Amino acid sequence: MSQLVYLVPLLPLAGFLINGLLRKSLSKQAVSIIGCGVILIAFLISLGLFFQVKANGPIIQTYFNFIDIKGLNIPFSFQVDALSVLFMLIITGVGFLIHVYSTSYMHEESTPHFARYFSFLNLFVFSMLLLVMGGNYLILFLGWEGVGLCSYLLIGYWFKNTDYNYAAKKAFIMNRIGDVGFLLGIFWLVAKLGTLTYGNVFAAAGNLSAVDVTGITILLFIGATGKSAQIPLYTWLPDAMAGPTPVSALIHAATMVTAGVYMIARSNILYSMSAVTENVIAIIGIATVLLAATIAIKQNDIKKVLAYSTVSQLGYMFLGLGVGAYNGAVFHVMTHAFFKALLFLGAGSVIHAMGNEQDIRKMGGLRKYMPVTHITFLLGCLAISGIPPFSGFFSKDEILAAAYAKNPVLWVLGVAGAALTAFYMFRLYATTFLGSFRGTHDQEHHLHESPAAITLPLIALAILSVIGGWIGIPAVMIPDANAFHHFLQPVITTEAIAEMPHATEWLLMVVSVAVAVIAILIALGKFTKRPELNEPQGLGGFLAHKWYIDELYDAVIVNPLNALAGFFKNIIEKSGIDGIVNGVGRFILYSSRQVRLVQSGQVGSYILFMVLAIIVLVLIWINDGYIYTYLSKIF
Amino acid sequence: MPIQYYIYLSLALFCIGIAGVLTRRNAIIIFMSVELMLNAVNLLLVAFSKMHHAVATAVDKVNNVGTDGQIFVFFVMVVAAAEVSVGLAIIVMMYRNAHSVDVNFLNRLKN
Amino acid sequence: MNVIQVLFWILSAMALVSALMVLLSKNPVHSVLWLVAVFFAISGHYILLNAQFIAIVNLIVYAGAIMVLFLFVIMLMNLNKDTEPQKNIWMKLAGAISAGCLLMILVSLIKQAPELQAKTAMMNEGGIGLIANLGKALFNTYVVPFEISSILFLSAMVGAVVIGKKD
Amino acid sequence: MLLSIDWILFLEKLILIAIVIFASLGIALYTTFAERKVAAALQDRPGPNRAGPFGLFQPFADGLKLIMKEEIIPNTSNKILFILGPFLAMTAALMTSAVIPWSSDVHLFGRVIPLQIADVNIGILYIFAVVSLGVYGIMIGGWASNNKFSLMAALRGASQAISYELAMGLSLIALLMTTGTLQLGEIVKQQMAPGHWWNIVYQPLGFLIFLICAFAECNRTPFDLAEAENELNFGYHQEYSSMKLGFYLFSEYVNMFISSVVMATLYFGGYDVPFLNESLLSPNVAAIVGIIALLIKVVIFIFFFMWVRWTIPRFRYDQLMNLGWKSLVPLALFNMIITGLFILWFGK
Repeated sequence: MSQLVYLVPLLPLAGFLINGLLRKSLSKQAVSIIGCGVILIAFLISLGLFFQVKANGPIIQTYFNFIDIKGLNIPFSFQVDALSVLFMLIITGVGFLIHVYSTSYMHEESTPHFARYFSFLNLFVFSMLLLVMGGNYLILFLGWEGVGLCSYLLIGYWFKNTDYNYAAKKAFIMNRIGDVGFLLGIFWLVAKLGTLTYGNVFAAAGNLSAVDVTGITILLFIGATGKSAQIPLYTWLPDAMAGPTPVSALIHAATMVTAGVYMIARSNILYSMSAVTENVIAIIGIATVLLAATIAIKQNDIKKVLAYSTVSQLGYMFLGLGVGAYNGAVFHVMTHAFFKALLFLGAGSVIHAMGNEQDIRKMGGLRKYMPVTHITFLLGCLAISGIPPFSGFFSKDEILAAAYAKNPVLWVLGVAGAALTAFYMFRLYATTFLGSFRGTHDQEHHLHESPAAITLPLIALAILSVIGGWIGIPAVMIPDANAFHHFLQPVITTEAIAEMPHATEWLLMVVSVAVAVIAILIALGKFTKRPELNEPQGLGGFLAHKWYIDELYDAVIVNPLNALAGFFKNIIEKSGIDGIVNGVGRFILYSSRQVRLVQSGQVGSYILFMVLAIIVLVLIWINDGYIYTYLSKIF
Repeated sequence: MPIQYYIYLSLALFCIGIAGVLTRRNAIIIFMSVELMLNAVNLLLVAFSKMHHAVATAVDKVNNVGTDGQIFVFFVMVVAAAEVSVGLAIIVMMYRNAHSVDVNFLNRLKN
Repeated sequence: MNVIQVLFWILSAMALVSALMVLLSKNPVHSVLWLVAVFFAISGHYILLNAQFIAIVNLIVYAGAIMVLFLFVIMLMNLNKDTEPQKNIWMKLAGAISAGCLLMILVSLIKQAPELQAKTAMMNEGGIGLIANLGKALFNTYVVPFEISSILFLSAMVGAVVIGKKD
Repeated sequence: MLLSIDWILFLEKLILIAIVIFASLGIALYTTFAERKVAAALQDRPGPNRAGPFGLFQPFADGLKLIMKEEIIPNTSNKILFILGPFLAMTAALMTSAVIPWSSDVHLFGRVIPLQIADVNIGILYIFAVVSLGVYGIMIGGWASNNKFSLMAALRGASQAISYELAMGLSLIALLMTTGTLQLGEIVKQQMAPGHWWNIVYQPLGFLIFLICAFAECNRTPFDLAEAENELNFGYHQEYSSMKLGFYLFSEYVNMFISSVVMATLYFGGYDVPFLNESLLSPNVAAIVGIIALLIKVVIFIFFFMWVRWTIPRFRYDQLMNLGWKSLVPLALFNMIITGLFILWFGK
């Protein structure tokens, strides 16, 4: 099995090349089969690898020397251990479902664009696989950049729409800002340790000084904030809704945004060495949870709500990373992948049925038109809200417990976030599926349940959302039932959560579930009959405008930069540099016009000058001794 | 004969050639002045060749020291002849076009 | 003062006077003839230096061929005193003065040169100027330049024909 | 001793020069007479026969007539050059005789006197140089006349001379390759040596080329383009009169004489008498025999010159140039190569 490791990323790459290069000649069927098939095969191989890793431990495959210079050897190698095989399963599994879903969702595109879409999707999966399978930070960085590129390509998939292009550019640039930090972190590592291979880095991590560790981890974390949409670099993610809905699902659930979590979980040895960084991560994580949750409350675009919920859930993951609950964070990645993919695909199904309408105020009562979508969506909502026994409960609970152990304030804020989560999710659910239909008659007539290619992935994801959490049942419920912890044991060696009395733990669970249930009930009661149709005012307006963060960024960063650039362009460039350049030209022109008078074109005068020059040179030559002494007196 | 005398003679002829180039406008005369300068140099070469030969002869009765100088003179003549043939052809063309051999007519590159 | 020295001074005077006359003649044909006289004088010097081959080649090439060409061209163009272009007096003066300056400087330079003190040129003896010696040197050491110079001649000939051809 | 000159040698050479010049002029004088006689004979008429026995004094009468004529110098001409022209022509014609070995040495007053003014070691080149200077007389005379016919004739004459000089030089190179020396005295001695034939045997083609070129250099028919009466009135000396015209005409005959001497010397053994061992005679007798032998050869050549003149018509100018550049020069080159190959193969 371990010989097939390279096939896992290679198959999506092959799919990308085939679909991309032959997009004009392949039929939609062929494209679909190739696009989905390669992912399915990759998934099956990953499954095989999973069992092998489970049985025999990590597989490290080195193929060739990627960079081999004096003092630095970076091999091109894949490291398939518990952490990466988990991510591989999520990526290929959820990715496969999204592919299948896409075959139906994108069916209205013309064939070349359809093929282009699938080739990008395959490339996305390939990059993400490269990211998680890479045996060192450089391969990880390659995948890291690859997903950035693919997000740009996919967000701007409908490139004829200028706004979408802006959204794509925004995502790309935001990512670039984070990548700079990441790259600097890598450089720092190379400078201090001379290696990027995980095993060597972690083995030598003890030699690093406190400043180095803090610096490196903070820089890597900056990269993670960009990729995983944390404060302050999260604003691209909601705008990334410009892409097709399955792309959103892929970005939000399975791939890109979890890259930061993966990277930090992978580097847990480094991060656990720096308390400062952990605190920073925890604070930023909880701040992101609350900020995104509050914004989500007042959003009316179905995908925007889900987008902010993603940001918020990512905040939970980072909270978990910050408080040292690496298992919990990775666990949450997995469960989140299931229910967030489910929610996005469900939203896609709704949008599809509504004829590309995304505003929830124009929906309502869809329950009776789209039963499958409704049920699966409800399950997803319950899962994300942390209601037992759905998957979200277990993962979120683990993080919150760890947060409590670290600092009760974090727990309180986390529970508040959970309440907000439950509230906005059921606001979304109630407004969309309950009550009466508020759309146009035409839309009502058009409403229908989606085809099997859409509903089957929904059902599959719903099942996973329900049962996905059961592999990580906390010890307090059933002792030693936490298979997840056992599995990740070899990778995450630094899990350091203070043991709590069981009573405390039970209490925490009950409180959080109770708060969530109360929030759900409030939301259902409030929005089932009287959905919020008016433009929100006051605090609500503030939230609806996303805390005016985009405007703040515009005012603080973008506009000054524009002004500065304008200043350089109009003043420095025009008057200064152009002035110098043109001045040089003018000076040359003027002086040559003057000097030209010497060049009379008359041979005689030339020869006269030549003879005079010879005379002067000979004089200098004769008297060079005097001239040297004279010049040496002057200088 | 002291070598300086030959040098002075050659220098005088050479500077007369330069003066000719500088003071005349007739292209042919200028050309002739150049030939005069070449001949001054030839004379100097031969004189130097004999000077070196004299020095070497004082040591060794049979020797070929100084041959090079005269060979150079020969090559200077070769080049001069080639130069004259082409140069005069150019002057003839110039005269055909400008009806003058005044070098100041050749200032059309000025503008 | 032996006969060689007398001849040296006579030939030198002849060369210098003729050279000056080349400049001072208003008529280009006179200039040519004076230049031929200069070449004769220089050939005389070569004979004094026992460089007979150079002497006779100087006559054949310069006096017999090159100057005839000059004369030809001048006669074809019918140049004479009246068609002679004149420089303005200041330019002439500047040219003459700068040439004189150059001469002065170079002479002073030679006067100082220590390498040249007490060196003499061998007069009327020494075999290197004879045709046999030069021929041996020319066809052994300098055979490649010699052949190249023949190519040069050929190309000059072709060039002259091409330039001078009426089109 | 003043200037440390060998005065006796000086005197000896001076006398020899005087003899050669006067002999040349005398022979040239009678060549004019001979020409008229030959022409007459070829045209089947008596020719000049009034002055003296058989008209032998005719040349003196002609000379006297030329001297007595009015000296006309055109008003617009360049007077100095007008006078210089015939002078140069005559000088160039006479200068060639300086290197000719007239005969073997004579023993007089206890001295061995070579009958050669200067046996320079570059004799042939000297001849060549002087011949190349001969054009100055024609050109200057023609130009100074300030007459367009004169000028045209002068230019024709000069370009003809320059063109044929080339072929002449190339044919001489072939000769030099066989002799291995440039000294005329040495060349003659080689031909006199037993077991060695005259150079004409080794260089027949070279001699032919040289002969044709000699005709051209002397401006003799069929190459007398410079004085083509029907085209250029009278040629480059049409403005001349009196003795200056005489000089020009005379220099032509002197040239003819010298050319004949040179040809005899180079190709026909000079003063060598065939099938006679001169070393058996006493030196003075041998010298006299030699001089007579040379003169006989020269007379034959001069007769040949005249014979051709009155037999063959004049070339057209383009024919002349074509002959020179397209036939004689390649032929001379060919001759040179052949000679070189022979020397290479037979190691001669």
